[in-house]
Amino acid sequence: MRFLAFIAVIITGALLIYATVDMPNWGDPNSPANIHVSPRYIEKTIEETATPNAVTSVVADYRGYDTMGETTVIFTAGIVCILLLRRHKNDRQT
Amino acid sequence: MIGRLDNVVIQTVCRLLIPPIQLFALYVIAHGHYSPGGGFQGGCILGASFILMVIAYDIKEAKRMMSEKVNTILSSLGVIIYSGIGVVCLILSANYLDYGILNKILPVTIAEARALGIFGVEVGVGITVMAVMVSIFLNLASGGEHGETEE
Amino acid sequence: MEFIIGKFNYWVYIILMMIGFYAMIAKSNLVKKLVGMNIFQTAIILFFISIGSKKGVTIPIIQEGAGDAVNQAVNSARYMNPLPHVLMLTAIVVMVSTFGVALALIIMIFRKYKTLEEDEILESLRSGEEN
Amino acid sequence: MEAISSIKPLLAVIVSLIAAFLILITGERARNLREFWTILASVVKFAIVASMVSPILEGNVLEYTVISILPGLSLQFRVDALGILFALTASFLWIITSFYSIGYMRSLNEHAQTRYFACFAIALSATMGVAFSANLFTTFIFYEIITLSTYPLVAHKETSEAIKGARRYLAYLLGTSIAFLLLAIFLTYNAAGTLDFSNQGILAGKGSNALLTVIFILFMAGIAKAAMMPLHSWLPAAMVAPTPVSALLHAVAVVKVGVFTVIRVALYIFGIDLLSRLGLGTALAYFASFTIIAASIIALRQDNLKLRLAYSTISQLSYIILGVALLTPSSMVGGIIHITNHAFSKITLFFCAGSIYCAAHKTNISQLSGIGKKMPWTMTAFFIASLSMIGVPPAGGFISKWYLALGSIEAKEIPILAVIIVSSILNAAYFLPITYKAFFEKQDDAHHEEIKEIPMVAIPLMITAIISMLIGIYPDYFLTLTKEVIRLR
Amino acid sequence: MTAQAPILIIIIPLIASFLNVIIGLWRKRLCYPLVIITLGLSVILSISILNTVIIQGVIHYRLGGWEPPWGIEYVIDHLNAFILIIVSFISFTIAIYSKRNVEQEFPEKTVYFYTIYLLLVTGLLGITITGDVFNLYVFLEITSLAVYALIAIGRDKAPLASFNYLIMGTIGACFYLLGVGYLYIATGSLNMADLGRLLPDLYHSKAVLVAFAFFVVGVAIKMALFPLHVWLPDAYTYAPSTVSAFAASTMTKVGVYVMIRIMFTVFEPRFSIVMLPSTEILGWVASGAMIFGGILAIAQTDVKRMLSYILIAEVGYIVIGVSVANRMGFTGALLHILFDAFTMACLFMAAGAVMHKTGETSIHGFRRLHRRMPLTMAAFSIAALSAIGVPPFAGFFSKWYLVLGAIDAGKWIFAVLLLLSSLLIAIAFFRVIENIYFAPSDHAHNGVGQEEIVRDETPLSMLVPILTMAAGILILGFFSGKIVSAVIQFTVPGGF
Repeated sequence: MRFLAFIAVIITGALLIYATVDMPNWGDPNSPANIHVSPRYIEKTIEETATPNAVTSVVADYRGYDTMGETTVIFTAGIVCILLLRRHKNDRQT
Repeated sequence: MIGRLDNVVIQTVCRLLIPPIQLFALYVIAHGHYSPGGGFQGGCILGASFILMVIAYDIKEAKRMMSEKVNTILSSLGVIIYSGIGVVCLILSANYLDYGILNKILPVTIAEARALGIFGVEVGVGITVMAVMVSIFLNLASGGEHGETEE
Repeated sequence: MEFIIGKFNYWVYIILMMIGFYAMIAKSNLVKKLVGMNIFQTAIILFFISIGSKKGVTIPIIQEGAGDAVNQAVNSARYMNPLPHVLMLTAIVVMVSTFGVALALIIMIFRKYKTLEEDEILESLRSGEEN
Repeated sequence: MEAISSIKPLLAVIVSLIAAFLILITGERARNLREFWTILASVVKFAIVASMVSPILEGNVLEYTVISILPGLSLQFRVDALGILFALTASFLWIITSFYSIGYMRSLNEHAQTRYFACFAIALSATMGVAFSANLFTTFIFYEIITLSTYPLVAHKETSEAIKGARRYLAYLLGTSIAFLLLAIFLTYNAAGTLDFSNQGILAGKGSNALLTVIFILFMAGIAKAAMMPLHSWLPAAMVAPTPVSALLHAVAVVKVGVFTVIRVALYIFGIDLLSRLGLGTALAYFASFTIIAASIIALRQDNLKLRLAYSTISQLSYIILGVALLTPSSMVGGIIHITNHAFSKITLFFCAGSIYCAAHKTNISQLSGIGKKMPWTMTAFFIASLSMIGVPPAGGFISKWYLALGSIEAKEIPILAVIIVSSILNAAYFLPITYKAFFEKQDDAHHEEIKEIPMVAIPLMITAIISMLIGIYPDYFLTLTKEVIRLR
Repeated sequence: MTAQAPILIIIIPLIASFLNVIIGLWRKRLCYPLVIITLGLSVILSISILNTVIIQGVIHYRLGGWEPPWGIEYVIDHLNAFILIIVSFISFTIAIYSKRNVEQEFPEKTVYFYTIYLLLVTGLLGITITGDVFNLYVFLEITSLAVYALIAIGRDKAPLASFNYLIMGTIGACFYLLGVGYLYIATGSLNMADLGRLLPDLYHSKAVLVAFAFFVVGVAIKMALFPLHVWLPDAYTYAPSTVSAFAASTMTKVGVYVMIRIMFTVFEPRFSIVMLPSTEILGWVASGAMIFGGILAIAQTDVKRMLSYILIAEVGYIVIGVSVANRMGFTGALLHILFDAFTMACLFMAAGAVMHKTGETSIHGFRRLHRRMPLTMAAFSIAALSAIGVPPFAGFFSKWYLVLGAIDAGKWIFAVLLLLSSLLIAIAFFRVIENIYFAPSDHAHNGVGQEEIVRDETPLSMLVPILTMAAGILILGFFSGKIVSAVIQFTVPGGF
């Protein structure tokens, strides 16, 4: 088991290292991630949402639907904990 | 699990600390537009203040202030606020969560309407996060013992 | 050499992630598995955040014309990329929720078997089947 | 020959399905009503089938497409002479068998009769489906339905050996059909691009000889219902079923469906020319003749009456395959008409076995001494039927054997002729002693329990016996149908 | 109305689940009707969506009114609409079924159970409908959390099984997230269509390659593709009947859907098939799943466990259909998604009904049940025959397509393995069916013996869904031709 796990870890790590070859350096301002979609958020956030904090405007407006989903995740977690842990009189006696 | 520990120092310090913590939490939620912050962060801080109280006093105390039922209602209330705002946009014949349309019912420009929408959403998120944090903590800490058995 | 230095953020996250991954699948103590899970997810978050960074820029809170001169051109090169932060905000929340659920499960398991060592649990199960 | 579009084939299939449904909802509460459904369905079905004969005799075919399931592959019926011959036999015998099985089941007051009659009806409609199907796809669907619907009938007694028998039955039929037949169908579809039956065959020139040979072997292995050795042992195992089941299904419907499918594949998928070019016909013929002899020899050594009949069935089925495999006109006539002949005479024999079991609760031949005096009608019918089996004129079996012999001479396969003669002798060797025992041997054991024939059981078997004799005397009706099959080629 | 249908189908169950908690605190009895109404609505909506797609073609819905790739967008083509209908219909049927099961197994948790159930359905629908890779991740997590919980409230070993599932599932989700990250770092976009436009220039980048690998592995864990299936048997064996029925029939299918999306929408067939041997590998893995699942199914003594292994084999079938990468095979895969959803729902629901009545699901416990609950057992047998692939039941027709697909691709070995595993599954099922109908009863066997067994049929609220599924299996097969020509033929990716 442990050996298998070790093999799996090694393989995954090797894959990741292999992938880094083609990745932009750290903090490279011209990496595709930084030039394709995100500039619009920074440039338009004030005139479109009147919110200087780009993160907030993206979280709650541009990608607000994701945020609703994640709030739902939290809600789910809360309900799940109640569902799983709540004990009741009948099964306390058992 | 968490028994009652009668330590005057801790309790007094907490009494002093908790109000500013909660005030700060509200500030973080409200000021998310202009500074780092927002619903999650503020909600977490708010929840933390309650958790601090639970640690300082004990679970009975905490439940007097925030019962399980209230917790559950709050946690769903927050999400309902969020999705409700979206539904309002739907009713105003825009797409879901398209806050811009809110300027039909509010005397503001589209951009400001969006800002308001963001604020409302953040509040909803904050409520849910706070309530869920507390309820998860209470459930885990007490192994579900404290939950009042609903009829 | 530049290859090593220029991409050190990836090295860090890969190492962290491998540690967590190994703990997740190899450890027999359930809580250790969870700790591994946290390290694993944190590594991913680190990775995402490091994507968004640019050399010598500030956080994405626009200073130009807050309020008065709205339509003043904003130079996106001066600010960080907000999108990864947003994604990770979501991912962190998901992670916390998963962690809470996992802890709840662990409490259930502990109630049932009075232990959190996987092999001991399996042992008790086997003995349970025998009699 | 033109194709007339007609819904009759569909009706012929549907009617007994409806009957099965009605039987199920009627259930044990109103037994007479339930039996009435069976009778009604059988009569209606026979009427529908009979009404389709005349257009066929005029050289037409009836067609009906139910629903197109895959592009170029549809659930489709086409009624031609071969199909109508088979359908006519099966549906007529169903009427008689229904009366018989009502008498049988009630006299033994068997359990789960509702399930029994329902499954019976479903099996019959599936038989019609195979008889009328226009392509291999439809054939396969109904082929499997027969397997599934007869499985409960074989396991009917629910004793451990009944379950074992049913398990073997299912393993052979379902296993071979999924593993070999389905694969063969896929290969055919891949090679020919269609599965419709055509008089010239669809595989001619559609693949290398090796491939076609493989396909043919897969088909022959896949159609285990034809009970060719070595895939025959499900049939004796299925004899644990109640006698009417063995009579109609394992002497007529199921096994004949197997043979029928073999004929369809041989004549309408491969086609005579291809088979003779590949020399597969002759090979099949010799394979069949091996089965004929071997099965007869095994039959000699069986003491259980039904088992002996089962092995005789195995050998007689191979007559039909032999006749088709010789690929000469008269041999084919012999083979195809043997479907009818064997059906009538073999069902008579099984009826007799059942009647003996009902009246005297005897299953073994060694116990039958002197039973002829107590059950004269039954044993007379038995005698007539066995004459037809052996092929003594004027009984029906003579016709088919005559044509088979002619065919073997036409095909210049003298060994086959020898096989036919030898097997006839063997038939005599395992049938006549039974009659002799029944009539001319004194019953050794002293105690004489009261044995009397049950009319509800005895009358049907008289009818079938007489008919099997009549076919021999006036063979023209069936011969014309059979000749129709040949003429179309 | 129809213009907003894509979002309504998500938020109606979602908001209903929020309200459900509050209503539940007030009147517990109202939860069940609320769930039924909600899911009924989502069924209607999904049908109208499919209708719109068939008439007008692909639907684009911009959330928050932001145009992609900046905002999140819903893209609904024939494939989504097809899966949507399956998920919503199955969830609706099983919700009806759940009533008695919940009352029996955990009466005090009704409210929270239904809340989580609605969230689970929402998550699956959200996964199916979205056109944004990260949004898909969020809904994936909603689904996962919900199903962990629902499994954990099951029978004896359930919490442990659920925990293992949680560990495996988190690994899968994290791998998926990594894949998203690598695609983002390579292209800077998260929108599926946009990615589809940007990626072809980058197919030789190692990052994209690794991203693909992580996507496939992550999704394979989620859909329990052999050999990553280890979490499934325990989880589905000990879960409550309702949950195992729902999860078995829909979750694996949605997993397959995500894989198809990734392989043929985000990436092009050119990449997934030609440049990488991914389909080749998937094919072999899947055939391993078929054989392995069949063999282990024979080895089981508990029916629910046996069904879980058969489910693994069925996933193998679907993946084979995708992996042979031609029109026939793909059509077969989608047909099998539909038919297998029905079959698995019917089988697990019937097993749950037996659980409800007799309290156990061991094969021995099925003895002579055809007298006690004839209709349920008839449905079970029909579904079993369909799973084996015997005509005229639905499973036969999809397998027909699958085998033809394998043959068209020249993969004879796959065709043979398909038939072989059908035989294995047949053996597994007839062990049960024999027990149901012909097992010698314990007392003297004289035709009167079994009459003592009183008829004691499953309660109606459970029976109706089971029979609905069985009827679907009986009928749908004959209309597979129509289904293909109406919907499925448009889902086949270009280049096949």
